[in-house]
Amino acid sequence: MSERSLRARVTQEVAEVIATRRVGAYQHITLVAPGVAELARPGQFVALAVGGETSGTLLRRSFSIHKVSPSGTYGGTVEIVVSAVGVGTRWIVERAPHDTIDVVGPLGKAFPLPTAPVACVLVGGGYGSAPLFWLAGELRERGCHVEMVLGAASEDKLFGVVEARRSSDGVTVTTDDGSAGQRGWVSDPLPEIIDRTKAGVVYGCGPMGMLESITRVAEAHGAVAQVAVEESMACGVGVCMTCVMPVVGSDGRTRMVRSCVEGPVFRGDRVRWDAFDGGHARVPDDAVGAPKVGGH
Amino acid sequence: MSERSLRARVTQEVAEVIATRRVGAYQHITLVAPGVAELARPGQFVALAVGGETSGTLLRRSFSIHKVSPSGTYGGTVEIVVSAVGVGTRWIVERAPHDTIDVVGPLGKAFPLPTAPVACVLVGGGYGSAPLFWLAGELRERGCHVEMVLGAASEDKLFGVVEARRSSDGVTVTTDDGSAGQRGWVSDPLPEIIDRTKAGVVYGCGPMGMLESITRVAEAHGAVAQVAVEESMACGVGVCMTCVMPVVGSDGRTRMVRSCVEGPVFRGDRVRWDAFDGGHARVPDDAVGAPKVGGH
Amino acid sequence: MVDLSVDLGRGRRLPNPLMTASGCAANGKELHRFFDVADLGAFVTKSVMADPRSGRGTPRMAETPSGMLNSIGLQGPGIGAFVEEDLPWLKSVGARVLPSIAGSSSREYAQVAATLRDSSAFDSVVGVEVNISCPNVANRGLVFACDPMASADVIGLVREQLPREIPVFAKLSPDVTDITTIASACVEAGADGLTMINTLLGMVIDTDRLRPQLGGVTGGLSGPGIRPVAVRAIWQVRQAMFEGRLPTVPIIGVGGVRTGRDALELVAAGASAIQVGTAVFNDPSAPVRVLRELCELLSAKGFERFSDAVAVAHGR
Amino acid sequence: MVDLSVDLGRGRRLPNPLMTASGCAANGKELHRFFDVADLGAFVTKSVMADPRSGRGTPRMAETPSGMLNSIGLQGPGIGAFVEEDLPWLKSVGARVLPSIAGSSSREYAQVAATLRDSSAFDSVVGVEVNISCPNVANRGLVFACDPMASADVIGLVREQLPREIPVFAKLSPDVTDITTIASACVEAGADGLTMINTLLGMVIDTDRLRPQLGGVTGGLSGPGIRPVAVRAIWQVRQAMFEGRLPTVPIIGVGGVRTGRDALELVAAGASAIQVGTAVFNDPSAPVRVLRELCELLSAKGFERFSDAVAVAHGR
Ligand SMILES: Cc1cc2nc3c(=O)[nH]c(=O)nc-3n(C[C@H](O)[C@H](O)[C@H](O)COP(=O)(O)OP(=O)(O)OC[C@H]3O[C@@H](n4cnc5c(N)ncnc54)[C@H](O)[C@@H]3O)c2cc1C
Ligand SMILES: Cc1cc2nc3c(=O)[nH]c(=O)nc-3n(C[C@H](O)[C@H](O)[C@H](O)COP(=O)(O)OP(=O)(O)OC[C@H]3O[C@@H](n4cnc5c(N)ncnc54)[C@H](O)[C@@H]3O)c2cc1C
Ligand SMILES: Cc1cc2nc3c(=O)[nH]c(=O)nc-3n(C[C@H](O)[C@H](O)[C@H](O)COP(=O)(O)O)c2cc1C
Ligand SMILES: Cc1cc2nc3c(=O)[nH]c(=O)nc-3n(C[C@H](O)[C@H](O)[C@H](O)COP(=O)(O)O)c2cc1C
Ligand code: FES
Ligand code: FES
Repeated sequence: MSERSLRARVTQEVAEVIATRRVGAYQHITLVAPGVAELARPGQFVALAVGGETSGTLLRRSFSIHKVSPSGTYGGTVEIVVSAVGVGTRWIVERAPHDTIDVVGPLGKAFPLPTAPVACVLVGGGYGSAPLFWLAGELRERGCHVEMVLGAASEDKLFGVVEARRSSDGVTVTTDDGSAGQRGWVSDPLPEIIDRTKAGVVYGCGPMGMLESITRVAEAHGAVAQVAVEESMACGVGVCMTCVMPVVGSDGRTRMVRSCVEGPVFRGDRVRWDAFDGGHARVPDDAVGAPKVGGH
Repeated sequence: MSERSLRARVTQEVAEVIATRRVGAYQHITLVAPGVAELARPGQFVALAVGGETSGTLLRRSFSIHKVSPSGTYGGTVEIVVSAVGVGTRWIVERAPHDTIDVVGPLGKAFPLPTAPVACVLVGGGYGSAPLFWLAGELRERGCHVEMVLGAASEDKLFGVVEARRSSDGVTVTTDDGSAGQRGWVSDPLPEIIDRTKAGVVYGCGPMGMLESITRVAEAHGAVAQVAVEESMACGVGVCMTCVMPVVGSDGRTRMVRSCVEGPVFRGDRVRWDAFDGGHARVPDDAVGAPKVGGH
Repeated sequence: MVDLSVDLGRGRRLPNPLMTASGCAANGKELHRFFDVADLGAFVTKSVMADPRSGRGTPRMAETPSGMLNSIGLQGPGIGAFVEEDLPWLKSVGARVLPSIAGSSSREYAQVAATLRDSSAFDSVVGVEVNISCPNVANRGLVFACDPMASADVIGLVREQLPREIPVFAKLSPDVTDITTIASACVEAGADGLTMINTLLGMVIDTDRLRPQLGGVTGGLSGPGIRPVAVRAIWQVRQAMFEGRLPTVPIIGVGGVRTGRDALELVAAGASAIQVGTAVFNDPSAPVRVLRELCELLSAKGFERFSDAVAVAHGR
Repeated sequence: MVDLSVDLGRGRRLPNPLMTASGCAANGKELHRFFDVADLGAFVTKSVMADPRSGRGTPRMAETPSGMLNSIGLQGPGIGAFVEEDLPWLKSVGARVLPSIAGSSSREYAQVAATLRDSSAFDSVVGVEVNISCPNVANRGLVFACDPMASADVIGLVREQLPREIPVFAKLSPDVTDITTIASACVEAGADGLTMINTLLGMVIDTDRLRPQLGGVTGGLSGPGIRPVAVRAIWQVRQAMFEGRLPTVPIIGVGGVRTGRDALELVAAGASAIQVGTAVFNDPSAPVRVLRELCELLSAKGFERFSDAVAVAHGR
C-alpha cells in the first residue's frame, strides 16, 4: 500500500447526532460523518471522544460500525449500537439530536470476504451482532448463502433479530435464560448449521469466551473462523500498545499484536486462546521476545 | 446562634434550569432551588458544580444571587447572571432548560441593612450589579432613598440598567468607552451623589480595584462602604482557606479571613487594600501570625 | 448490614472507617451544617502548630485537571486556641477527633502534642495524626517526610508526649524515592499507624501573567487525579508489611477519593480507614456519601465485615 | 510570524519545539495518517532495547481521572529491526528523529546507542533520548533514574558511543525525593539536555474483581492530571540552573500537555521543547494542533521568538 493511500484511509470529524433511539438494552445512534462513511468496511470501528471541554475522561471509546450510508439527506452517516456500561458510554447514550461527538475512523481491519460464493454463518453475541448485518449484505451480494445466529443473556440484550431475518437466509436465536429463541449459547446450534449449510466461514463478534468457542466449533466442523475481538484500547490508532493479544503469525510464531490495527478481526485459529484467563492475557512463554522484568 | 439554626442555614440541591437567556454579554439563568430561595438574603451567593459525571473540573463556581422567588409555579427559584470567562462558566451558560445543576447555597454573609432609613448608593461594576436590585428593594422597603451607579467597560457589559430605574430613586451609568451613560468610572459621579443624597452607606459589588476606590470615595465623603468581594474560592463553604484576604477585625488587628464565610461582604474600610497587587494579596507584616516559611 | 467498625490500634475502635482529611474540613462547624460530624468514624482537623499563623499570600489555589493545587501555608489559630475552642466544640457534638499536628522543628511537634494532651477536651481524641510534610527549619527547610531520620525524630518525640492508649499516625508524603523507607522509620520510631498520602508537590503557571499562579509558587496537588499514586503508595507499604519489611500497622488511606468505589480501591490496596479531602469542595457531604456508597458496595459484594475487605487485592 | 526555531545544543536547530512523546506515537507510520510527521520539530520514537520484547500481559491500561495508567513493558522489535525498518521509514518521509533508547543494564544502553550510530539512516537523527526509567537488573530492579550514580553511569556510556554533534537527553523520572540531584548527575556525566518528566508510578484496583487492574500490577501515570508535577519538576531544575547548581542545558518538557496553553506553562517554567504524549490518544493530531495553538498564543502575547518565552516565569 502506498503512503498516500495509507494516509487517506482514516479521518477525524466532529459528527452531529441526527438520530438516537432505544433498542432493547441498547442505544442506536446515527452520526453525520461523511468521511468515515465513505471509507468504512464491515468489521471496522470508530473511536469517539467523551465528555466535551470539561471532560476528565481522556480516552476514546470504540464501537463497531453498524451501518454506513455514504450519502444521504445529511451527508454520509455512520450508525453505532451502544451498550451503556460506564461513564463514557453513559455520556454517549445521553447525547441528543444535534449534539456533536468527535469521531475518528474507520479503524482496524475489516472482515475478509471470501473470493468464492461459499456459505457463511454470522454469529453475534449481544451488541456484537451490530456489524454483521452490513457484512451479511455484502456476502449475499457475492452470492454467499448467509445464516445468522444471534445470542444474548436475555431478550432485551439481543440486537437486530428482525433485521437479521431481512439480511440473511436463516436466523437462529439463543438466550441464556430462554426469554427468546432457544435456551443456551450460540455455540449450541452452530455445529448443525455449519454442517447443514457446508459453511466455509464463520464470522463472529461478541465476548472473548464466545469467540473462543465459535473458533473451536468452526475448526471441528471444517470452517474458518473470523472473529472480531474487543480489547481495552487507549488510542485505537496503533500508537500505544495497550490493546495487544497473543496471535500466531504466518511464520507460526506468536507475537503480542495490536488488535486496533492488526485486528479487531483475526482468524480464530490464530488467536492464542490458551493465554486468556478472567480478563487477563498472559504473554505465552513461546512468544517473540518473551516476558522479562521491564519498565513500562 | 444555636447549632440547629446554623445547620439549617445552607442547603445543597439539584436544581433544574427553567429559563436561560442572553442579556448583553451575560447569561441570565433561573434555577428551581426552593431551599436556597427560602433562605437567601441579598449579597449571598451560590456555588454550582460543573460538568457532570465525566467532569475533570472539581471545584464549584460561585455566583451572586441576583434574585429569589421563594415560591412560584415551579417552587422557589434562584436567578444568577453569568459571564462566560472560562471552562466552568462556559459549561454553565450552555445549559438548556430542563438540564440540572447541583447548587449549594445560600453562602456567605448578606449585605447588612441600616437600622434607620438613611440614603444609600448602590454601585455595581459589570455583572457586579446583579445582587443590587434585590438589595435596593429591601432598602426602599425600609424607607431608604436609593440611588444606583452602574458601570462597565462598554455598554454590553452593563447589567440591569432598566431594572435599576425601576428599583431605585436615581440611576447613573458610566462606561469606560462612553458607549453608554457618561464616559469614565463609577467612582467619578460617586462623590456628587453621596453629597447630594447625604448617603450614609455605599454598597458596592464588582472588581477589586473598583471596590477600593468606592471605599476611598465613601470614606472621604462621610459614608460607610459595604463591598462584596470576589476571591478565588475552592470550597465556598469555609473549609479550605483559599479565599482569604487581609481584613482588620474589631480589635484593630489584621487577619487573613475567609471571604466565603466572613464575607463576601466586608466593610470597605476594614479591607487592607494596601496588600493587594495585580491579582496577588500579600500577608501584611502586622497580620496576626505573620508569614514564616511553612508547609502547605 | 455490613459491620463497618475498624480497629485503629491501641484498642481504639471506630464505628466506621470514614474520616475527613486534614485541611479539607476546617475544624468541624462548617461541615456540621451539611451533615452530623459525629456520624464519621473520626473527624480529622486542620494541622495545627504551636502559634497562630496567617499562612501564605493569595492566590492560594489553582484548579487542575481532576484536581487542584493549594498553598495555604498552614494558616491556623495555634494549639492554644484549638484546645480552647475547636476541640471542645467537636466534643460537644459528640465527634471522635483525630487532631493533626504540625511543626517547624521536632520540638514544636512535641510541644503541640503536650498541649493537646493536657487539654480539657482530650477525651474526644481517638488518635493523633502527625503531618510531617512540613519544612524543617533546622535543615534548610527540607520537608521532614523526605528524610527517614527527621521523620523518626518527630514521631519519637510526639509518641513520648501522648498517653499509651492514643495511637499516633504518621502522615507520609508521596514525594520520595522510596516511601517504604520512610514508613518503616516512622513505625520503628513509635508510630501506631500511617496516613497516606499527603499532596504531591506541583506547580501551575498563570499563562495570562506568565508567572507562577500561586502566591507560594509551588503547592500541593490533590484530588482524583492523584488517586493512582495513593493506591500505589498504600499497596507498596502494605506489601512491605506482608513481606515483613516493617511491622504491620493500620494504614489510613487518603488521596483522590470521591466515591465509595474510589474508597474501596484504597481499602483493597491496604487501607483500614479512608479520608475524603478535595472531594468535599465538590460535594460538602462527600464523607458521609462515600461511607454510604462504600457500605452498599461491600454489601453487594457479600462482605460481612469491612475489615475483610482491607488489603483484599493482595495476592489475587 | 513567531520564530519557532529552537536550539537543542551541539548546534542542533529544530524548526519548531513540538515533538511526540516516546511510547505515545509508535514509530511514525500510524500518526502519519493524521498529519505529516515531518512537520514536527522532532519525532520521538518508542524506547527501544537491544532485543525484541513482547512486553507485559494485559490489561495494560486503565483510565484514571484526567489521565491513564499504562504498563506496556517496553514491547518493541529491538534495535536491529528499528534501524532496519523504522528509522529508514522516518528518514524517507523527511522526519527529524529523536530515538529513545532503553536497557536493563548500562551495557545494554551503550550497545543500543552503538547500533543506532552505525545504522544507515542515522543522519535523520537529531539527538538521542535516554529513557533511564528502566529497572536495573544489576540492582534488584531499582529504576536507574532513582539513583544518581546509576543514571550517570548510563548517560556516560551512551555519550561515549555517539558522535559529538548528536545531543544526548536524559529522560528523568519524577518519582524521586530530589529531581535536581538526578538532573545534575546526568548533566555532569555528559547529558546535553534533560527530558522531564516520565510517568509517575501509580496503581489502579479493579473494584469488580478486587485485584490490581493492570497485568503488571503497577504502571505509569500520565496525562493532564500530572501536568502540575511536570511544571514543578521543570521549574525546580531550571531554578537550580539559574542558581548555578548545575550547568544550563536545554530541557524538553513533557507531561500532561493537551493544548497550546498547557505547552506554554511548561515553556514558561523552563522547557525549550515540548512533547505531547497521552493527549494523542484523545486527539491523534494533538502535536500539530498544540504547535499551532502555541504559536497563536505567543503571537497574541507579542513574542517574536519562541525562545524568548522559555523560562520567562522565573523571577516574575
Ligand atoms: C473494537 C471494539 C468495538 C466495540 N464495539 C462496541 C459496540 O459496537 N457497542 C458497544 O456498546 N460497545 C462496543 N465496544 C466496547 C466499548 O468500547 C466499551 O463498552 C466502552 O469503551 C466502555 O466505556 P465506558 O466509559 O462506558 O466504561 P468504563 O469502564 O468507564 O471505561 C473505562 C476504560 O476502559 C475501556 N473499556 C471498558 N470496557 C471496554 C471494552 N469492553 N472494550 C474496550 N475498552 C473498554 C474504556 O474505553 C475506557 O478507556 C467495542 C470495543 C472495541 C475495542
Ligand atoms: C462570591 C462570588 C460571587 C461571584 N458572582 C459572580 C456573578 O454573579 N456572575 C459571574 O459571572 N461571576 C461571578 N463570580 C465569578 C465566578 O465565580 C468566576 O467567573 C468563575 O468561577 C470562573 O470559572 P471558570 O471555570 O469559567 O473560569 P476558570 O478560570 O477556568 O476557573 C478556574 C478556577 O478559578 C476560579 N476562578 C476563576 N475566576 C474567578 C473569579 N473571578 N472569582 C472566583 N473564582 C474564580 C474558578 O472558580 C475555578 O476554580 C463570583 C465569584 C465569587 C467568589
Ligand atoms: C486545601 C488543602 C489543605 C490541606 N491542608 C492540609 C493540612 O493542613 N495538613 C495535612 O496533613 N494535609 C493537608 N492537606 C492534604 C489532605 O489532607 C490530603 O492528604 C490530600 O489533599 C490528598 O487527599 P484528597 O485528594 O482527598 O484531597 C490539604 C489539602 C488541601 C486540598
Ligand atoms: C502508553 C504509554 C507508553 C509510554 N512508553 C514510554 C516509553 O517507551 N519510553 C519513555 O521514555 N516514555 C514512555 N512513556 C511516557 C511518555 O513518553 C511521557 O513521558 C509521559 O506519558 C508523560 O507525558 P504525557 O502526560 O503527555 O503522556 C509512555 C507513556 C504512555 C502513556
Ligand atoms: S489501542 Fe493503542 S495500539 Fe491499539
Ligand atoms: S473558599 Fe474555602 S474557605 Fe473560603
